[in-house]
Order: sequence, then C-alpha cells, then structure tokens
Amino acid sequence: MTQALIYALTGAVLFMLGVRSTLLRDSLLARILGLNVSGAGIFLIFVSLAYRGDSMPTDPIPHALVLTGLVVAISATALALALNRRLREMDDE
Amino acid sequence: MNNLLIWPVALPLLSALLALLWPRRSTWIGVAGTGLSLSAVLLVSRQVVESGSIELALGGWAPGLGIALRVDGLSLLMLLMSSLVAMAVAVYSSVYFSDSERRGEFWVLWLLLITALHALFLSGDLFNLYVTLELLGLSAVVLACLGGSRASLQAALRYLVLGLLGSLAFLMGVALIYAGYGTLDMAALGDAIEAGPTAWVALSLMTGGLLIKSALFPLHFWLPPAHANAPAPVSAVLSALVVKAALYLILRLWLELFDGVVTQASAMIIGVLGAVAVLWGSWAALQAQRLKLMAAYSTVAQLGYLFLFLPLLAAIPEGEGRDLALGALVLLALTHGFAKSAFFLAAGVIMQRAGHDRIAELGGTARALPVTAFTIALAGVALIGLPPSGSFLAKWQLLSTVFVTGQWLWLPVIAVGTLLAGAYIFRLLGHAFAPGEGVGPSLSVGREEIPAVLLALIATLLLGFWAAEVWELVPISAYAGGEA
Amino acid sequence: MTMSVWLPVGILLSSFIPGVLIFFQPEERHRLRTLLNLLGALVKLLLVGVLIWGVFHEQVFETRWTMAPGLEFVLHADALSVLFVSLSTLLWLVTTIYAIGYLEHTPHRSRFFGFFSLCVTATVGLALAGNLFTFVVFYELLTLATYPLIAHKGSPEALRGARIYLSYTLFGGLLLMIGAVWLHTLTGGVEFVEGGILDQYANLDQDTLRWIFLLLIVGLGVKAALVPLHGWLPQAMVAPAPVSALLHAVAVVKAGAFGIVRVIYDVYGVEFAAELGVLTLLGTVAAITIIYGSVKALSQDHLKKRLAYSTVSQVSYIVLGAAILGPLATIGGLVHLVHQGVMKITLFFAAGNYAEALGIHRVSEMDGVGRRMPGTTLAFSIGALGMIGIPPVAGFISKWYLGLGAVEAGAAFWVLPVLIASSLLNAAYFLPILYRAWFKSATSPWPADKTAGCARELPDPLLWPPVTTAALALLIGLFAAAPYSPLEWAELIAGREYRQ
Amino acid sequence: MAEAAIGAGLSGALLLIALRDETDSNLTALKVSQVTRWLVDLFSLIMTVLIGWVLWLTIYVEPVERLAPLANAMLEHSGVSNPVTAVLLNYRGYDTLLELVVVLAAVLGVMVVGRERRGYRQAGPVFCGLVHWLVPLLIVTAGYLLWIGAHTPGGAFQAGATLAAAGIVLRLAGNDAAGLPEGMWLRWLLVAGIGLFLTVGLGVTLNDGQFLQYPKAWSGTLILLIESAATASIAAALVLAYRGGRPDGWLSVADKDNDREVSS
Repeated sequence: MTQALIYALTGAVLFMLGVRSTLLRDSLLARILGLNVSGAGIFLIFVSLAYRGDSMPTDPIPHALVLTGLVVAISATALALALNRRLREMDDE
Repeated sequence: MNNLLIWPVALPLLSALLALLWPRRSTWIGVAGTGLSLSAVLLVSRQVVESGSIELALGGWAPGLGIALRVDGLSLLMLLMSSLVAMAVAVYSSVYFSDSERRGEFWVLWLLLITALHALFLSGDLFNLYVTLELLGLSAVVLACLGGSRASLQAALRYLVLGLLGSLAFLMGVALIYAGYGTLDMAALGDAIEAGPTAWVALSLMTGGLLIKSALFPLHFWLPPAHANAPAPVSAVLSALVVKAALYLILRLWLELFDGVVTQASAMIIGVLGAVAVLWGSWAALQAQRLKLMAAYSTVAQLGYLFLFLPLLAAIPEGEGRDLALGALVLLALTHGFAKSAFFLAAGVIMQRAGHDRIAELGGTARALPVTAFTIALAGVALIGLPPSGSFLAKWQLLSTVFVTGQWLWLPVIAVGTLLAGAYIFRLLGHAFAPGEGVGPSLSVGREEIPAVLLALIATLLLGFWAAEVWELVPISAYAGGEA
Repeated sequence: MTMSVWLPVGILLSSFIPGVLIFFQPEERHRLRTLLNLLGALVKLLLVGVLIWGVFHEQVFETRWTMAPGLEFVLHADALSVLFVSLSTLLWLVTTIYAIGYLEHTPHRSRFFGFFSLCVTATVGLALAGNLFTFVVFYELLTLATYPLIAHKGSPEALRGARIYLSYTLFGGLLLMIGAVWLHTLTGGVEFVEGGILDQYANLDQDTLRWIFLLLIVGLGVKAALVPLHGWLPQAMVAPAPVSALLHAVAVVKAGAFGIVRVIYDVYGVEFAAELGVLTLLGTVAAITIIYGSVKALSQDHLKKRLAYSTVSQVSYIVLGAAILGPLATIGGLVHLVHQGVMKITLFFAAGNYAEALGIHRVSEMDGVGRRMPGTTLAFSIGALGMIGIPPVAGFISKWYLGLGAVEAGAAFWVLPVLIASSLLNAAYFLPILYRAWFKSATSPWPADKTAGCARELPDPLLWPPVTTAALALLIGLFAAAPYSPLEWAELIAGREYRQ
Repeated sequence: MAEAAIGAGLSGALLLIALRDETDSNLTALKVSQVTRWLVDLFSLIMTVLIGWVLWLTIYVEPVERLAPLANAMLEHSGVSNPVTAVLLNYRGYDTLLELVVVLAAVLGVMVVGRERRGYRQAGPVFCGLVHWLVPLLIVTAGYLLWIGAHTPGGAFQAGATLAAAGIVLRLAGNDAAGLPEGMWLRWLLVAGIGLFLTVGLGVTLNDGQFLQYPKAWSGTLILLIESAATASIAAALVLAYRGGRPDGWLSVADKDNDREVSS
C-alpha cells in the first residue's frame, strides 16, 4: 500500500504544481502546460487507486477513467494550442 | 420504456453527426434536431409529471458499475429550460447564420452543446459529469470563437483555460470521492457520504471548480468578455444555459450528495461572494457602454442572486420550507435563462441592423424595431424582478426566506441590486425609446425577432402566472437519501 | 357563481385587451383605435355598474389564482374597491375622449393609447386587489405602465422627468415589497379584510409591526407624494396633459393614497393602528404635506406646476382622513378620493386646453382668457372653487367631514388650523388665476394662438371633458346625500370598517 | 501505466509543436503581484496537504472496497476478457461515447479556429525509405493493439494513437494530407466512431434492451466493431489536430451549396 500512497501523493503535488503555474505563469503556453501537469497528477492518483495489494487483481475502473480522462485532456489541449497559435498569427498580421 | 431518457442526448447527437455529414442541409438539420430534442424532453417531462423521477441503467448494468441516467424535478426543469431556449435560439440562428460560411460548423457544435447540456442534466454519475462538463466547455468555447475577431478568440481562450482549471478541480474531487467511497454513482453516494475530511476536501475542490465555471465573483472575470464577444445566439446560450449547468451541479452536490456535510460557515462565504457579485455586476452593468457587455455583467449579478440562496438553503432543515426556497432559486434561474437569452437575441438583432451596440447611440430603436424594443423591455422587467415576471415571485420568496432565517445581511444587497438593475435597464430603455436614427430605417418584423419575444414572454408572463408548477416539480427527487 | 368569479377579471380585461390590441395597430388606423378605446371604456363602465349594484347588495365577487405556494393572486371587490374602481372607470372614459382630441395628428399614438389602457388596467387591479401581494403586483405594474406615458414626448426633459419618476417609484415599490414580504412571513398571508387582520395576531412584536408600517407607508407615500417623497410629481408635469390628468386624478397619486387607506383600514385596522401610535405620525406628515404643497403652489408661475403642488397638498387630505380615528374623518378622507379626482382632472383638462389652444403655460399669461375660452375657464373656475372648499362644489363636503371627524376624535386643535390654513392658501393661489382669467383683459397677444378665427373655442373632444367633470364636481357636491353618491358610498364603507 | 505513457507522449508532442511555432506569447500576460503569488503559493500548499491527508486516509489508513470485485465478477458477461476494455466499452461505454464526442468537438474547434499549417519540405531519401517501412508497421501494430484489446491492455485509443503516428510520419515525409482523405470521406471518417457506437446503442433497445445493453452472444463482436470505428475516428482526429487547422477542401462541401443558392 505504501507504494500506491507514494504515487498518489506525488499526484497530489503534481496537481497543485500545475494549478499554481496555470494561475501564476504569464505565458499562455505555460498555463496550458500547467493544466496538463495537473491532469497528469490526477491520473496518477487514479492509477494508484487501482492498486489493491500484490495478490489482488487491480481495479480496472480507475484505469478506464484515466484513459477517458486522457483523451479528453488531449482534446482540450489541442484546442487551446490551436487558439493560441491563431492568436499569435493575428498578432503577426 | 425508460430508454426514453437517452433520447434527449441521442437525438441532438445524431443530428450533429448528420449535420457534419451534410453541411449543405446543416441549417435544416440543426433546427429539426433541436426540435426533436425538445420533443424528447417533453415526452420525458410528461412521464415525470405522471409518475415521478425516472432512472435508466445504461447497458443494463447496476448503477455503480454502470452509469445511470436519472431525471427528477430539478433536472427536468433545467432540461425544459435548455431545450426551450435552444429551440428559440435555433430558429433565430437559422436567420443569423444563414449567410455565414461558418454555419456548417455552427450547427454541428450547436447540437453538440445541446447534447452536452442534456447529458449533464441527466447524468447520475460523477465521472460522467466530468466528461459532460468538458464536452459542454469545449463546445461552448468553440461556439464563442465563431465570431472570429481577435477579441472573441482571446476571450474564448481565457474561458477555455479557466474552464479546464475548473473541470480539473472537479475531477480531483471525483478522484477523492472514489478513493473514499468506492463508487461514482450519485444516488449511492448521497447515502454514503458523511462529514469528514474526505467529504470536505472533495466538496471544496468540486465546488471551487464549479464556481469558476459559474463565474461567481471573484472568478467571474472571464465571463463578460467571453459572453460579450461571441455571436449573439451563442452569447444567449452561454449566459442563459451554460453557466446554469455549473450552478445546477453545485445545487446537486450541496443539497443531495453533501447534505449534512455542508457547514453554515462555508455557505455564508459563498453567499457573501454572491452578494458582492450582485452589487459589483450591477454596478459594472450600469457603467457599460455596450449593450452586450451590459447584458454580460448583468449575468454576473444575476448569478450572484442565485448564490445568495445557498446560505439560506443551508440554514433551513430539509423539508417544505427548504423546497420553497429551492423552488424560488430554480424559478429565478429559469426566468433569468429565458429573459437573458431573449435579451441577447434582441441585442443581436440590433447589432445586425445598426452595425454596433453602443447604448448611447441606440436612439430610434423603438421606432425602427418595435418588436425588439418590446423584447428588451419585457426581458428587462424580468431582470429587474418586477411583476408579472417569474423573478418577481422568486425575489418575493427570497426576501421571505431572508426574514424567516433572520439573515438580515442580504436584505440591503437585494434592495440595492434591484435598484441598480432598474437603473441599468431603464437607462437602456431611455436610449432605445428616444428619438434618433441610430438603428436605420424601419423594417418589417423579421423571423429572427419572434423567437426572442417569445422567450421574453415566457420569462415575464408564463413563469409569472404558472410558476406554481415549479414548486410542484422541485420536490420530486431521485436522490432522496434514505427513502430512495 | 361564475359571474362572481369572472366579473373582476372581466373588468381588468376590458381595458387590458383593447390596450394590447392597440399596440399592434398601425398609426394611421385611428378609427379602429378610437373604437377599441371607447368600446373598452364603455364595457368597463357597464361591468362596474353591475359590480356596484352587487357589492351594495353584499354579493361577493372574488377571483383566486395560486401563483406560488402561499402567494395567491386575489381579485376581490369590496365597498372600498368599488369606490376607486368607479372613479377610475368613469374618469378613464372622459380622459380617453380628451386624449383622442388632444393627441390628434401627433406621432406614436398606438403606443400611447396602449400604455394608457395598461395604466388603467393596473389602477383597476390595485382597486380590486384582494390581498397585499396582489396589491404590490399592480403597484409595480402601474409604475411600468406610466413610465412610457411620462416619457412619451421623447424630449430630454420628458426623459428626465420620467427618469426621476422612475427612481422614486422603483424605490417606493421596493420598500413596499419588503414591508409586504415581512408582514407576509409573520402572518402567512395578508388578505384585505374590513376592520383589519393584525389585531388577531396578539403575539406579534409591536415594534416590528411599527417598522413594517413605516416601510409600507413610505413605499406608498412615494406615489401619494407625501413630503418629502413628492419630488417626482412636479417633474412629471412634462407629460402630455391627458397623462397629467390621469396621474394626478386617477392613477398614480390615487394609488398611493388608496394603498395607505387599505393598509390602515384593511390590514392593520384603524383602531389597532391607533393603538400602535403610528397614526399620529402619519397625520403629522399629512398635515405638513398639506401646508407645504399649498405654500409651494403659491410661488409657481407655471400653471401645471402650480396644479402639481396643489395635488401634493390635496391628496394628503385623504391620508389625513385615514389617519384620524373615527368614522366621520374616514368618510371625509374617502369621499375626497373621489372629489379630488373629479376636480383635479377638470383643472388639468383646462390647463391642457389653454396650452393647446393659445399656447398658455404660465399663470402670468392668462390675463383675459375667460372671454376667449369661456367654457374651459368656467370649468376651471368650478374646479378651483371646489379645491378651495367653497360650497356647493364637492371639495366643501370633504373638508366639512374632515373637520367634523377631527372634532369627533378630539384632534380638532391641530386639524382645524391645518384645514383653515390650507383653504386660505388654496384661495391664495387659485383666486388670482380666476381674477386674471375673468376680470383682466389680455394685454399681450397669446403665446401661440392656434384657434384664431375658429367659430368655437375648441373641438368637442377637448371642450366637453372638462365641462362634464366640472358639472360632475358640482353635482356630487349638490346631491351629496343622494343614493349611490360618493358620500353615501363612503358612509357605507366607514360603516363596514367600524362594524365592531 | 501504458496508457499514461501514451497520453503523456501525445500531449508532449502537441506541446512541442506549439513550442516550435513560438517561443513565448505574452498576449494575455497578466501581471501578477507579489502578494498574489504568495497567496497562491500558500493556497497550493494547503490544498496539497489536504489532498495528501485525504489520500493517506483513504489509501493507507482505511482503504474501502471499491468496484473492483464487482467489475471482475461481471467480466464474463461483458464479452471481453480485459477488464479495462470491459469498463471502457461495456460497463461505462456511455462515458467512452461522450469522450468520442469531446474529441469531435475539439477537432471541429481546431478547424474553426484556423487553417492548417503548411507541411514540411520533402524529406531526404533516407527518411523516405524509412517511411516505407515504418508506416505499414505502425498500421499493423495498430490493428494488433485493437485486436488484443479484448484480452490484454490495448484497445481503440492506443490503436488510434498508433495509427495517428503513422499519419504524422507520412506528413513528416511530405504527404501534406498525412494520409487522410478529403471532403465527404473525411467527414465520414470523423463521424464513424460515434455513429456506429450510437447506432449500436440505440439498435439494441429495439430488442427490449436498455441503451448500450449488448445482447450477450454478440457483445464481443459489437465491441470490436465499435472499437475499430472509434480507432479510425480517433486517428483521424489526432492527425487533424496535428495538422493544426481546417484542411483546404473542408469547406468546399458546404461552399457548393452557396453557389447553388446564388445561381438558383
């Protein structure tokens, strides 16, 4: 269980680090990156929840949630980056 | 027969796919798809009125392992509001976007937005709610971009980043809930959750995330630019429906899942923020130089009113008294939904005819566009909270709850907010009814003016005189703790 | 059975439906618009006739509709409602005819007559409101319906006047609403019952009730133009003459005064209110308003402004009557509700005629106008003499009963001086006008003579309304003791209010 | 952890592209005051501690029984033997359906926002030679991942990502379309996953089932079908997101309509 806890706590730290840079960083890219780090932190927590001891099969539900969450996160990131790029293009014009 | 519940989600989704495949017919598909979704919601409502709340276990799996869709009085009212507003806005958009090269994308995303809203109101599973929140947020952002201007893209990007932050906070809360209670099904959680660190931390994370999305002061700053710069029909649904979705979730969490966990102190904090939102939003609306910006600030203020209810609800024990207050909250949210969407559509008509929406130059609007001016006046009546609108009844009950609970603090807030709302609405009407040439020559009543006036009539007459139905529906609960 | 339910609704609809229909009429269809207006007014008059007969014979007319849990929309006709309903209906008919003549060939008439009808609908709704909630609803609706009428001309002054009106009335409406909600939460519902309801709730804190009374009276006092809440009324005179007539005689100030009467008699109960000690304060405010309005009127050269301050003063007679405990004072106040309306509407019609025919807006321009416009000036004179309280015009009756009531209640030592002072002041600001009009001769040409060379002083729709209302003011004074006269009806109400 | 790795890799790739396009955009630079910084830091610290506390309580001190036993017990009714796939495509299939909709919304957003960026110059012969091997290999791998998803880790998302990688390699080699079709075919490709999923979900209700309640005998087959379509849609979406905007031919389908309206 200790190992799962360490993963989970790392996830918590990652999450808040991400939130922090989303709130504080000047660059939009850094903010988007921060969101991704936050997301990764949450997924890490989910994965650590799946672990149920060495002898037990893992809980498949958190794994599935992570997969779904990942796809959602990537989609959102892609949109944010596209917007960011378009805004920069407009500045160049 | 419970498969009925999937149709409000499946129909708009199916229509979205069709609109994507046949962009030439997208307008037709969009309006028809919205209409079909509305009829699905009407069928659902008939069944709820007849036999109470409904549950659909998707895939036939027991809720918990699988995902359940549920509808009760609260979600039904939200569904009805969103599908009715959506119908009117769709008819309006069929004119608004008729010449736009973006109309193909508009209709697909429009239908996806309806899908997301309906899915959110129906969902009975926390993680599924996260997915619907993201779908709602992304489709709303993309719709807000359709204007294409730099200001709108920038506002949309900020909206997206903050929205994502909000959803992630929500998801973190979901993770902690799953860690602590081992299920994501909301009915089961309603029974299982009890006061403790897990509940507190999860609730604050989820609430915090949703507060960003519902633009409660001081997390509101993304809303005015995003709502003011989007195309008019999009602003209408953003202000009327999308922010309400987050509010709906907060209500679900506070009143059903975390009932008993919520402390009066935390509710007071939210109430105070709501109070500041009322005052600040109304003041900013009074200062606004542009019609749509004024409407957007007014949304900030109106959302503040809705949050004023939280400390009041927390102070009343579950039962008839609380249902009374909850009904008033819902009625206020519904009235604002209809009135604000009507307002934005009318603003869109003015912008298209006049080429601008500077309030000081709107003289002559009433003569050139009498129906639209009438719409703004009716919607304004509802926004101020004057009779015979639904918000008058809601404010009456809000004041009544203030007296019953003895939370006098809110009395001056409500009073000043009402007067400020009167000031900004009548400032606008003064300009609109003044003589002038700001809007150009008189034109006949357009197809796009009718949906707006209908929405405004719903807000001011229907919800005023038939509001008793709201209070009848609200107590129907699918999550009613022990008895369920 | 059904008629007792539908009659109050019918009375409302008889002006609401024409109003809504008129909005949709193009400007040029004035025949249809006139037809709709007059038809509505006549139907209403007919229905009110049935209502008067029914209420006199103690029939119950009531409509109920649940708007929200615990909030019922109630239309209920009692003797007091009938008094106000008949006044508004009759004067609406006259004012409509006048307005049709007055606004001929001006723009936006459909909008004007639409709101005009809605305004009367709201007034009649106020009169028929069966509980405090319904009253608040119509009170706010009245604000909404009158705002566009005051702003009608669209000029900067009109918009300014309308804005000031709105700030006052929204504020007043808000206070009224807060007071009403508060009282509602304490009692679970506030129906208007003759004799009041609050004495049944012995457990309520008296201080709380005093605060609520203050909120309600301040909220109503804004429309009733009690000093210091009267500021909007002189500003609102920028409105067209028929609107001023309506504001001063039928709709707005009367709504405020009527509301105060309702609160004192049918919510608190006049005896209970006297017990709470709130009536003394109200009486004092009314007395101050009476004197202050008259004094201000003295110094106004603008005719409509002078009439406006006169209204400030005169409406408070009604409040004064309500604030003095005792049936005679009640009768004086109630009957003045009608008398002041009939007389003041005459004065405003006449003022409108002077402006319309000769461009006269100021008292100093009125020299010799009596010879040029004898009919109008005769009507004006009757109204002015009535205001002063000279018998046999109606105003005398009101003051007489107020005086008697004060003596009966032992308040003569302060009420009588107020009445006498105010009558002297009334004379001081009305008699010079009459003197100028009749006995001086025109020294300079009229400011804008639009009727030069016409055989008659004015077209019929402008001339007959003031003449009719002046005759009415004379008749209800002369035949005050006749059955169904306002005085008889006020006695009926007072009898029912003091039944215990 | 495999899925986490793939996800991180894809996000990383997208971010790297963004970094290539720009170094820094100060468009909406909000000047944050020192006090705000301190407050945010304090807030982050407190939240981290609180979340950590809850995690310690729920994972270490008193772990609760979650849904694992139920999920594993029902596995034999799910039509697949990989529990994660069972959750994704069966127990919580509705989530996955909506997830595909999210992907569609995001891709449409990318296309609304801008036109696609220009492709790379023609790559050198060595790379082209590599591409001839790499692309088929990736496609085969994708198919394999899809197929084994029923039993061991793998499935539509992983397969879609791999397939998308093939597209990206093609584009790097100078194929601007990155292997995607144009016009109607592209639209069909984007719709395929959701369309099939939804059709199956609704189709089974005709047979008295709940929405998405596959008939037992068919569930394995149906899941594979849905996954194949989803793989194609996900791959198309990812490649489109990589291309960064609306392809040139995207609007032509709708534009024709405008012409027609004008002429008629």
